[in-house]
Amino acid sequence: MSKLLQVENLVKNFGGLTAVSNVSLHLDNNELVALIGPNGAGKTTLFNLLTGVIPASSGSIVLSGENGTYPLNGKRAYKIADMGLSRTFQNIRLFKNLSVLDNVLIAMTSKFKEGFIPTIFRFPSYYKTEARLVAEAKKLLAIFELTDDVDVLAKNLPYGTQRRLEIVRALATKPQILFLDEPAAGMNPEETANLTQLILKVQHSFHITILLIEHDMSLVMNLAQCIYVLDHGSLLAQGTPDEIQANPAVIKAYLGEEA
Amino acid sequence: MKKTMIKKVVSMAAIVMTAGIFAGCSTAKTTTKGNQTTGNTIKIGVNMELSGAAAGYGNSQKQGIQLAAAEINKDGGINVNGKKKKIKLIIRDNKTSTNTSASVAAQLVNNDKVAAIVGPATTNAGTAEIPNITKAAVPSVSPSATDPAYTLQKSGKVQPYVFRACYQNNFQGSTAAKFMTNTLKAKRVAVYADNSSDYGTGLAKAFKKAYTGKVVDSQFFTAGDKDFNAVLTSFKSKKIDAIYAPGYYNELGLIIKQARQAGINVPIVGSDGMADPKLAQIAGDQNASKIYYTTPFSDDVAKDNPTAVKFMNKYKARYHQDAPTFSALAYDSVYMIKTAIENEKSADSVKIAKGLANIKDFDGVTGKITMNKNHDPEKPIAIEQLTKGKVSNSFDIK
Amino acid sequence: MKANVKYNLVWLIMMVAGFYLMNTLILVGVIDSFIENMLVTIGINIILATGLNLIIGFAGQFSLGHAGFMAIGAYATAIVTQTASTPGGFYASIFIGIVISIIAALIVGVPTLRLRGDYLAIATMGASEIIRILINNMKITGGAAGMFNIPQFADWPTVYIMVCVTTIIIVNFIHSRAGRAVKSVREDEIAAEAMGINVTKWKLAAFVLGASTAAVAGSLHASYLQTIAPNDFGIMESISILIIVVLGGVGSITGTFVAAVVLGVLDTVLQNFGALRMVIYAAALILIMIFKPSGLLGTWELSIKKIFSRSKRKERVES
Amino acid sequence: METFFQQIINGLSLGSIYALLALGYTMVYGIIKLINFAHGDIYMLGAFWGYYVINVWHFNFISALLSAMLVGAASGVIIEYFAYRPLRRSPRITALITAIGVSFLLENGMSYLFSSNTRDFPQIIKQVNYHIGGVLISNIQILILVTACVLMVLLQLIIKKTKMGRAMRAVSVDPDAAELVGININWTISFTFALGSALAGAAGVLIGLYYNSIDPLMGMTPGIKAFVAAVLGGIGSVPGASVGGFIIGILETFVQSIGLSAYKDAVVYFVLIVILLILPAGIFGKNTKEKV
Repeated sequence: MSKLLQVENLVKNFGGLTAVSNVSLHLDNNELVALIGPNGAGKTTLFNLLTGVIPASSGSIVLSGENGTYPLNGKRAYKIADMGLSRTFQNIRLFKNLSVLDNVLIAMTSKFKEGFIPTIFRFPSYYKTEARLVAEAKKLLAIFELTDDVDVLAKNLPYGTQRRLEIVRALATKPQILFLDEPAAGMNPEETANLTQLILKVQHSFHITILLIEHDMSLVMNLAQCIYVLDHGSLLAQGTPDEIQANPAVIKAYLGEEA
Repeated sequence: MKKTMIKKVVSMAAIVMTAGIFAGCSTAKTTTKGNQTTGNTIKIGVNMELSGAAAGYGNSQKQGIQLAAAEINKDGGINVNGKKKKIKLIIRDNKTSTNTSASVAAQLVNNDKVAAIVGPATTNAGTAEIPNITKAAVPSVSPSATDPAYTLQKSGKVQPYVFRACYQNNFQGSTAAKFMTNTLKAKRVAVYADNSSDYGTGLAKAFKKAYTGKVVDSQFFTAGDKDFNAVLTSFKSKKIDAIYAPGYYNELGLIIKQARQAGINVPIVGSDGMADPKLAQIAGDQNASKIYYTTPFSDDVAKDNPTAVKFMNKYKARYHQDAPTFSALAYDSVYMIKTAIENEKSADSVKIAKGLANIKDFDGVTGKITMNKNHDPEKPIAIEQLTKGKVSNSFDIK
Repeated sequence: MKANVKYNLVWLIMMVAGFYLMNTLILVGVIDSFIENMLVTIGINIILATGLNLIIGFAGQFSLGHAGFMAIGAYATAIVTQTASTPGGFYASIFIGIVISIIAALIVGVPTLRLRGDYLAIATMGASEIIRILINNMKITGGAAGMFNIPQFADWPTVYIMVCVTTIIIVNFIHSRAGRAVKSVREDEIAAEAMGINVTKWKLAAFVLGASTAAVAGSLHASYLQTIAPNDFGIMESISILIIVVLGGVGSITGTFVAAVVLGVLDTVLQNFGALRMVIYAAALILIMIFKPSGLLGTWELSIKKIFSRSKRKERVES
Repeated sequence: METFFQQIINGLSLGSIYALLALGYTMVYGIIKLINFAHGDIYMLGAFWGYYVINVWHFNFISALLSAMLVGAASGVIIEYFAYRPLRRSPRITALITAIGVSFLLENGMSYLFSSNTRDFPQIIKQVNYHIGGVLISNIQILILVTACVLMVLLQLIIKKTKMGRAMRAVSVDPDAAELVGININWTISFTFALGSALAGAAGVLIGLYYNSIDPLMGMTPGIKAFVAAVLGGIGSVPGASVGGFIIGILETFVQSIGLSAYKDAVVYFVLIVILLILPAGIFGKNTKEKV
């Protein structure tokens, strides 16, 4: 069986600057992988390339599905999202002036289609679809203990809750692969611990693959089955947490500074 | 499933109800017999462009109207079947907008109960007013709506309550064409018309239809333009004998100035929109030579027309400037209404309309006017020539 | 679902009641043709402004070209009813106006909607001016003279019903999956795209829907007023629609209604002030904006559902 | 060939007028991101001021020009203080509507107070035409062209080299941060308005002199054109405004010279849209990509 997501020789140049150079990686079904590296290593850029926010300069990204493989290069972000790659953002990008429920419902837009005429003239089928949609969204929100906040505007939520909502929103697109960009940023140790549990729960109950960027090493080492280390745009190392912790190059480039 | 049924029944019911409303909807069309005049004043409404694009022209007309009304009132008013009644002007601004013109007309005829309306200045605002005044059977005299079809219904029949005091475009345009062929002997002309209103384009069309020489080039400008050098430069290289430039004095003044400065010294012929002392002021007196325009209001007419002389003197005394054509036309509009009232011996709106349609040999500032069956005034036309900014000659065109 | 029927029924009753109220007032003579004229103008402005509010307030795309689409509808009706002078012809002309304006909106929208903010505003303004200038120079449209003697098929009931219909369409669009997608585009294009929203498509959807309602308004304008000219559809017309939207509150359809009524009444009352009318209007505009920067109603919406649920909650609290 | 060069001159002189107005737009937009709709009307005020001081107080050209700049600056500052400052924290579209309101107020207020008639501007400088190789150019055209270029360079110097210029740039990038480092935002914005509006005042006198006709609505059409020019050049950029002005001037002249005068504005808008599609932030504008 081929890998779920296969990335080969991915390159991104911004003018003269090479932000990502020749990165190859792969994700397996139901795997939890971490991407680490110092600030400016190109981690978020890599995320942006994988989710189609910015186009790659060269290289290939291939998704394997039940009926064969689909190249993702050059596809618009919404198409990639439709194919099952969803994400959160480093600097939270919720729909701030919309309610928590709407935030989740929006992510379900492409999954629940309803014609223009039935929508405009409020055919019974419209109410049915809408009711199903809301039920599903509320179910998801319940899992993340956001039921009480359904009608709250996203911008009025506390910071940690906003991060949680972003994960819910990403899950609402029914992804195969979930990209989490620093989910624990700005959280205290207790919140981080809760988040760790939550991520594990998500992975298991939704059977999805997760790739996460994180600076909190306790979280990374606890969760990840495999770690990629990025430095100056290129891959420095890959392996299990134990291997990475023992890798001299990584220690030098990254962990070494802390030691 | 059952709920769907309910829903369906409800929406069906709604449709039936709505249909019922329309069936039963009889918005009683009140058929008025026009506005009667009671009391000691005759209300005359003014639906005029006092702000917006045509405000300059509208305000000139307002001055003419106010002068006429003041004059009539000073003489005791209009003689309605032996009883003198004063004029009460109700002046409203239509913002040079069709929409507002319709609203102003509705207010004037329904709320102010005017017996007649003077205005609007532009054809577009004028046509917008027609449905409302026709419904109320109140006549309106526009001093300067020039579109040939303005006074006509779609079928070609005349609009019963729509009149004007000015020439329609075809008459003026063809006169200019005759003049350029016969008097100026111009064989090659360029046309430069204002295409932001019907006035310039309508005249250009009429001119081109009637002109027998060669129209070398035909270009357009927009009201508010200030720079005409590009088109004038291209005219310059085309060996033209004259330019026909129908438009208003604001732009024409600048066109004359820029043409003369660019070394184009051919005659420039225009229309009554140019007949304003401001034309020469804007162009500069030294530039305003070999300028011709069709006008009802020429010095020649004025000489043997005491009405015009009186008007010009009074206008100057009141507003400290020479009277422009627009003011003269508006002034005549008021007097046409007065004449109609006096002839019909009634200041009721329907009677006024009848009187206006029957105006014959009315002594106006802009000539002896007889209303034809299309409610277009038939009056002599003349062409004035400017030399160094002053009227130096005038030609009668038959 | 029963609840939904109830809400819809309340709205329906309100609309029908409004109709009867107007009809009665006209029969009694309280509303004369002057006030009717004002009400029709307000109605047409409501159609225009709700459409623009959809584009600006909900999709977050700053369009300044609404008058161009209005012109398309107006001229479609004027030209078609000239030959087909029947009510059927009038409704066909509305349809034709909608189709042409949709095509025009696609031609304008596909390339320009990728522009942002003021750049989009100026591009749409330019597009609308191009439409106007083309109309001004075409033979079939009567050129600068415009068209008059247009047969009148749009009386006030037509306008009233069209206001209801277009408002229902736009409000239902906003309160649906489509509306959420459109709002997400306004909030954050990148996040929306990452959540599977085809940003281009939804921007365009809002733009096209707004343009087609503008065409309907144009048709009504032409048929009610019986005269149109290219100058009716210039930049200033687009701006006056924008003023209604902003004054009512960007993102509030209720606000648009209120602002259209307030401005319509203000404008009509100011008719009595002669040359001062525009001065007072301008001063009023500045003052309202300074003291109510987010518009008269902000983003508040009248919602039967909320009123019902609030009164229910109250009952529960009381019992 | 002569015709061609004459058309170039025509285009440049028309362009210099647009550029002169566009400079003011771009300055104000650059600092508070507001389309100052009333800019064209300040230009009108400048022209009327020139008209009155020359006719009534017999000012000479230079003093009329300088006083018109002062009047322009003062009215710009006053408008900013009363109409825009209270809205600085409000949505930008609100301020835009206020700007439109101010524009209406100035146009109609002037019409109301001084009538909407067109007036002839006193010809204080006698127009002299120079024939250079068959091409005609007048001293006033040269004056406007030179003024536009000098002002552009001067503005660029003020923005790049002076302390005030630095403050202006800082406020335009991030007003809050600018305030933290001790820049007086209100003062800086007032200064920008004064500068931009002084330019409009000067343009009023120069253009009044050149065309010899002024009226209360004179600011409307060139105002919109100048704004288009500023957008075309990349709004917020000083050289962009000038280049945009010249492009539109030359384009309009070109379109008219090939006989498409009826479509001149349509072509201008069409080119504007095309350029924006290629360069979404205008010719000199920086297309700032959002950081994800």
